[in-house]
Amino acid sequence: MERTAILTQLLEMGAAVALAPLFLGWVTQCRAWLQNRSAPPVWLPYRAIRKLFHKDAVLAQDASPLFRIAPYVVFGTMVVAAAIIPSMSTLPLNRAADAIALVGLFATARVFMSLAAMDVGTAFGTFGARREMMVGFLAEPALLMVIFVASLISQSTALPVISEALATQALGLYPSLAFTAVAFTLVLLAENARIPVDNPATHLELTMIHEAMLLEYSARHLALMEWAAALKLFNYACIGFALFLPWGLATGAAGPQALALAIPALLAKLAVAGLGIAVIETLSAKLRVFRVPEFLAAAFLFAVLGMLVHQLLGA
Amino acid sequence: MPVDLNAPLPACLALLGAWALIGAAGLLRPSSVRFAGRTLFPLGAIVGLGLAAVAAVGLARPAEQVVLAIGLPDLPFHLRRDALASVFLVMLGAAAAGISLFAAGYFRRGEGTPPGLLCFQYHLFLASMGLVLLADDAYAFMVAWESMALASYFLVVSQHRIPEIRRAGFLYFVVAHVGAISLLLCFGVLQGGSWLFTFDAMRAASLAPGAATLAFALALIGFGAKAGLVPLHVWLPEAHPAAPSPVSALMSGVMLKTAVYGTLRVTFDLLGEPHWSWGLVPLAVGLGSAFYGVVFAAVQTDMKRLLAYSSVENLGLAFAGVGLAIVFHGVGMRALAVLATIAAIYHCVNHAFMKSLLFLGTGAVLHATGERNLGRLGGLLRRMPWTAWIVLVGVLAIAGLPPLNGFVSEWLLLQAFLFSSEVPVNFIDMLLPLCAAVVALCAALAGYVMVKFYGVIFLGQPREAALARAHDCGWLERLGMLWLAAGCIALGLFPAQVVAVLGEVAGGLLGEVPPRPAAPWWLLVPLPDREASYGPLAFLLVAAAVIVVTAVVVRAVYHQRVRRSAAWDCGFARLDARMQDTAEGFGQPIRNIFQPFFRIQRELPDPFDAEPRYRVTVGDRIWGYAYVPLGALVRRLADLAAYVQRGRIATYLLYSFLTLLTLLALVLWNGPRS
Amino acid sequence: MELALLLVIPLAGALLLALTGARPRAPELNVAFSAGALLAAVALAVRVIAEGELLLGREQFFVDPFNVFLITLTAFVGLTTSLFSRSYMRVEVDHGRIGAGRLRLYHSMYQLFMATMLVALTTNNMGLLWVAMEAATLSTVLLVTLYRTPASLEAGWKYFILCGVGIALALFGTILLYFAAEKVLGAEGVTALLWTHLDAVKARLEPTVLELAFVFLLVGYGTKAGLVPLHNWLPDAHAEGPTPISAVLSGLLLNVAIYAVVRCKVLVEGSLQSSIPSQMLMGFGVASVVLASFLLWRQRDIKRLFAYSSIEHMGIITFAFGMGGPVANFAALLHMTVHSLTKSAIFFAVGHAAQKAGSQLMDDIRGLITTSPTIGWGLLAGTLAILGVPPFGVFASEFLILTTAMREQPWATPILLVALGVAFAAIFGRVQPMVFGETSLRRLPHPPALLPVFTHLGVVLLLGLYVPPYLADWYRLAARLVGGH
Amino acid sequence: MNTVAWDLQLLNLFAALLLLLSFAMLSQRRIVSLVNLLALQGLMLWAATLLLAWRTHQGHLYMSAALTFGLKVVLLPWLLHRMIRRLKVYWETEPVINPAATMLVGVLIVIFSFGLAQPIAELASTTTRSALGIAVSVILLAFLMMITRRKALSQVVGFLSMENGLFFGAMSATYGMPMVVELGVALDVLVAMLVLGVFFFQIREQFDSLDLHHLESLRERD
Repeated sequence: MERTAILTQLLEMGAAVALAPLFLGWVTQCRAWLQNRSAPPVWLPYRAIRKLFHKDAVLAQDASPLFRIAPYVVFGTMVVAAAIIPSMSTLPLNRAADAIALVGLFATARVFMSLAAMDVGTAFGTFGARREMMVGFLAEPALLMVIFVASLISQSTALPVISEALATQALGLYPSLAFTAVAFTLVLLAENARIPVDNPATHLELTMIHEAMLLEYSARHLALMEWAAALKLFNYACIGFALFLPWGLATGAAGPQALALAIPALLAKLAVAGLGIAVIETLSAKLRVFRVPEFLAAAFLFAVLGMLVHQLLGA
Repeated sequence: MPVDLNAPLPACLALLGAWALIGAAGLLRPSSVRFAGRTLFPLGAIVGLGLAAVAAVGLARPAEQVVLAIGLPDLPFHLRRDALASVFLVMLGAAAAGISLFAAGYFRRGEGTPPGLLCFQYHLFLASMGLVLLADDAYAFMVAWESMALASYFLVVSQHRIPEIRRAGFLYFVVAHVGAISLLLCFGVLQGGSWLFTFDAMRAASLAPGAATLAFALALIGFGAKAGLVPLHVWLPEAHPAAPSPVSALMSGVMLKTAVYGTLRVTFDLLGEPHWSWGLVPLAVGLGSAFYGVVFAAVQTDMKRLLAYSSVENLGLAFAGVGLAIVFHGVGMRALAVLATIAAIYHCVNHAFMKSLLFLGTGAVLHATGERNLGRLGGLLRRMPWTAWIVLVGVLAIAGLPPLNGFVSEWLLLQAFLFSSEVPVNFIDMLLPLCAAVVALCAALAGYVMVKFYGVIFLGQPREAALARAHDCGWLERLGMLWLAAGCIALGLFPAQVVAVLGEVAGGLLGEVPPRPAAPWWLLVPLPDREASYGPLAFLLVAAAVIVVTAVVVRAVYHQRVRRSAAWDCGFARLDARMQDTAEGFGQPIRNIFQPFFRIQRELPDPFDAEPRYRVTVGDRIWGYAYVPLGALVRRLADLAAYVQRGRIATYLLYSFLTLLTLLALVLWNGPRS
Repeated sequence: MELALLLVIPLAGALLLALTGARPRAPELNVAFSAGALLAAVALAVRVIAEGELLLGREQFFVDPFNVFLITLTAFVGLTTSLFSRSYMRVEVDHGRIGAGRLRLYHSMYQLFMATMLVALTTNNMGLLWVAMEAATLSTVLLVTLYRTPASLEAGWKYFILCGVGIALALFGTILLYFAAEKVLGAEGVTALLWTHLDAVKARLEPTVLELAFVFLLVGYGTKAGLVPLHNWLPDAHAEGPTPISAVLSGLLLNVAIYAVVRCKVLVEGSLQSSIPSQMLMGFGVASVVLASFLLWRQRDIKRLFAYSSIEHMGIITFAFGMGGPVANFAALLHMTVHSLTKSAIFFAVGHAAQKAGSQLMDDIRGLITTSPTIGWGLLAGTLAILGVPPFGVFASEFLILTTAMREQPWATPILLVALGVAFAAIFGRVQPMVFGETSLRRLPHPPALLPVFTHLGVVLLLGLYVPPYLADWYRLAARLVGGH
Repeated sequence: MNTVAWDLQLLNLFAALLLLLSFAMLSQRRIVSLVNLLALQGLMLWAATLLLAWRTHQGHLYMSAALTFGLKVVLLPWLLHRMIRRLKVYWETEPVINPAATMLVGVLIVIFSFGLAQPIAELASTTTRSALGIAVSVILLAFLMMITRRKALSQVVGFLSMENGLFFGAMSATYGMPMVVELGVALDVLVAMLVLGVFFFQIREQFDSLDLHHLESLRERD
């Protein structure tokens, strides 16, 4: 493993960790503009995390060690996910884990978060855990079908290979990819607790899913959890770029100048994606919890349509 | 007795004999817990380890046969150890070692059958399972197969005072017997006119396509009944919870896998060239069982029934793998067939370790609290730390989370499904990728079930006051569980080596040994010409590194002040344990989403009820559609047959009179025979 | 000489016990006579193995490998049953259900019954075979009605009338046989009914007469063997008498009836080339298995349940003999042995269990294992053996029969397997709650006789795993004698 | 030459009378006269055997005739009459199917028996081979009588009439059975009668009537 590969790996992980809260702030800012509210500063998430790091940690009486370990595990898994997803260039760690391992990684994070939520034994924790797991097990097949369609085209489930294959394909309208992109967007919204499935800003007991699990956390643990959530959104966005906007990725062989070109490409893509998410969120209202299965069934249907179209039309 | 390493079969037989001897020794002092518990079961564990070691050595050795003196005069017992049998023997030995170790500490007071007798039945069960894997002719296989069912029946009804346990035992033994009958028919068809019932004769016999299909169908019914595939699964959620925990661990972990072994043996070894269309049936039934099992597991309120349904799911996935292998083999894609078979066998081995660990966990909980109903558990992490943390490894493994072994076999299965779109049969190449979605759904649901299982039992507040007195299990039990957890972790972190070994086994079975991929030792590349790869060790190291770095950085930046206070109760003063989510509650989304699958009986009080009772029971539709009508039909036929015995002597005389006349008429009508 | 001893000992026993049957030492005497008979039988068997077929008593008695193993089996089960009846009768006398007079009748009739069976097995003269079968019926009728209850009277009456009519038809069959034989063997009358002579000339016997004779003989002895359309008396007779008698009836008398049918089949099959006799036997066999299996579902009395199970197993044996051929005959002989051993062992256990519960209804017998583990395990092991669960010998013979059936009569295999499955569910469903669960039984002062139960099951287990070579050759020899295509 | 020897004519007469008696027993309602008809049947059998013994000069036939006379004409009817007096059962109740139908079935059975016996009779070398058909029909008629009777005693009379038919069959087909078998059969019949006597008293004691509908409790389905 040459030094440059390790360097790019560390750079990419660092960039992901750093850019994630910025991306979250950017999305909240776009949402505020679209809902013509005065927007909070873009770096608000950084400040919130720094503030939380300086508060006293308050733990429930009978919180077990699992409760205290969970934030580190969740944050760690999200950073590893960032290390796997080729946001700027193909990475040495890609060979160790492909897209299915990535889905598994997200599942690990979700399981640990749910277990931690159930640990304290309050009504909201278990309530949130149950719903998070429900959204999880409905979204996973759809996400897997999305990856399958992409891997059908590129004959492999390793992300760099997929993005390279898609990048080098002749430019043209690929209906299968279009359907899959829609499916992926729906899954992204569901997994990251965005509006149609769950409102990230609310603490309303009946509707919150993701927030319910973090209810008992405070100070540094809450900071880590918030940071992990931002990182998760960033990772999902990068997966979306890898699958559907693969241009501008520096392939492994290219030197530092390709890397230099890749950073602005990533920032541009992030900006566009952030705006996209904000537009979707302002246009749609929150679904009842038991309408979420239909929402995710629609996502699954789009992915299957993408796969069928690819098989039948070969496009 | 010098163990001849390049001919391990006699050694395997000796070890199986040792198990039987240990069992017999248990009979000497049936009522003493110390003798059976402290000496015999650990001895059994050591023999298990020995068997695993010898079989592991045998993996690389060529197949060998031996003919025993016992058996029918002209069909003595033929035994054969080949690579496939060795893999399952390794699994049997390793799992039995852990479970026996746990059982040594588990059996205490004399509830149900005396410990000595239980030790006898337990070790006879192990020995007969070993014999099933080694049998090489129809008679030996049938004797071993039903002895396995008989021994496990006695173990299931060890606490025979409880009517439900007796009913479960009866149902289990009847379904096992029906399965055995269809296997007998299958062997009858398999011998294909040579009328020799040794497996070699069956391998040599070339069957007409129709007969081969019939043989495969009968084998699938027979082995499906033992594996608990959907229409024949009703006994599994009844029998496994009824048995003592080490026994249900053994049944779920190892006995169900003999069905997968049997299917592989009959399909690829005895039938030779299976037609690709055969594969669709185990694939469809497997996926159906997987989905059905996990959906039902999510709504259970008894922890052992939950694990039993989860076994139905995992066996469904294994049979789906076997079905996929048959489809690939049929259309000639040998490399992918080998991959699918590896996935199926790997999943069996994984499940043996994971499910045994979980059942042993429930055993420890049961002994500590005396409770099986999830509604009366909770918060045991603080009182039973050892059990909780070890079971957490099992829970994460069976939920299919990356660094551990559950994920590896699912990953292999999904890879196999991914390339199923290249099957040259139209329609099928589109349907198979959809099956991948079902596999993913089942894996995700398994995560859901396991979060419910672990969360409701170990986390949160204790739902009953009595749980405060719960104590952790003894050191023997911890050792047994640790061995299984270590197995899960090892199988998860070193998949490349395991897949290499399984590659040879599957290759030997399917007739094409896969080339060794040129990848570093820590990376698993199943198909050399494809790009997919998975390196759990590197993956784990990076994750661990990141977590440690984060922890150190946070520790350095952050002052250490931590304050403990009551959990947030949003203004409601008394936050008690009943306000936690119950097992039914956790299953409610599943009940809501997959409503047509269940037979839900609700018992809701009317408004004027003095003490209202809310009761929702979730039943199994298949029981009402298939088994109840069958029982009614037999009873109706019995009532019909009873007309013959009406009690009047005149009618009896009339029967014999008419029989005489009809026979005479028959003889006369046939005319004089010159 | 051994044959004379074999027949005289039981007869002498019958006479002696008629006088001293009620004395305290009478059961031991009964056991002694049975033991004597067994010794004679073993000596006879050794001699037959050494010298082959034996023709004794001016050709009136004939012993060949086919019936010598049945004789040894009969004598052995007779001994074990007498051991069991010793402890069984002691309890019955304590409970006052049997008086002194009836005890004398019981012991003497028991020995007389053994004598008639041994005569039936050893005789060469078909007429004498008929007389022995009739005498066996007469002796058992009195035993069935030993308790003088209305039910036992009814059972005895039906048993007597149905078997009497059946045996009368068999007599007419013997007459026709004698008629056909006389045309070939000349009219000096003495040798015309001897089986050895008939066997020698069977090819030249008149086919039509023999076919009719076979019909009468089959219906006659078939009634005694309890084949389905003629089985109605069997459940009542086997359930109402004292349990040792049920054990001996189910275990031995049915075998003797089947033996008689097979002797006739050998003659008839030799003379006519058609396979009508085999088809008839197979038809009776399958009908018996199917109907008995479904009748098992309605039973509430434990001994009636196992009586129907006897009908089912007789059906299997008849079907096997009907198929003919060395493997099927071998399996049928093996099945006869293991069935009589297992069924008598079951009746021993059932006897003790019924005495503990004071009733034969299965609902009153609960939780045997808790009060008397040995009887509980004995009954459970016996039930599993009779249901054909592998380690036991019944599975070995059923395996052979079913696999041969798959080759020669594929139509019959699914029917048989379904019936066996239904029977399995029925019997096991009833015996399981009896053996396991909460107990309602009281302990009896006298210890149960466990030796017979576990010796029988031990032998059956042995036969299941390892058939000793000399026994295997013995069966093969007998199977070839029985012949068939 | 149609003038068959006079003794054969007499033999055919006895056979015909035997058949007639069977029909008479089929329709008889009084048990006492039923037993008398049985004795008459024994007499006919004895006469036929005596005639045949005289004609074929076979020693053992004389013995068998004497045995038949002693047993079937004297001893058994006497025993039966004694039982009737002791048990005071004189009248047979309404038979199962009405007499006219029984007669019709009886005729059909006789036709069937002759059809059955015809191939055997051809092969028989004995002079009385034509009587074989009659013997078979007597057996089957006795069987039918047992089926239609309601009283235990009349069922036993049917059983004994069947024995007579068997003996007549043996006599007409093969001039009787070997002596040892004849003795055995006779002994069995005698012991059977003693056992039946014991039965009658026990049934009478339990059910204080010999009607068979008391003996219907052991059944699977009512």
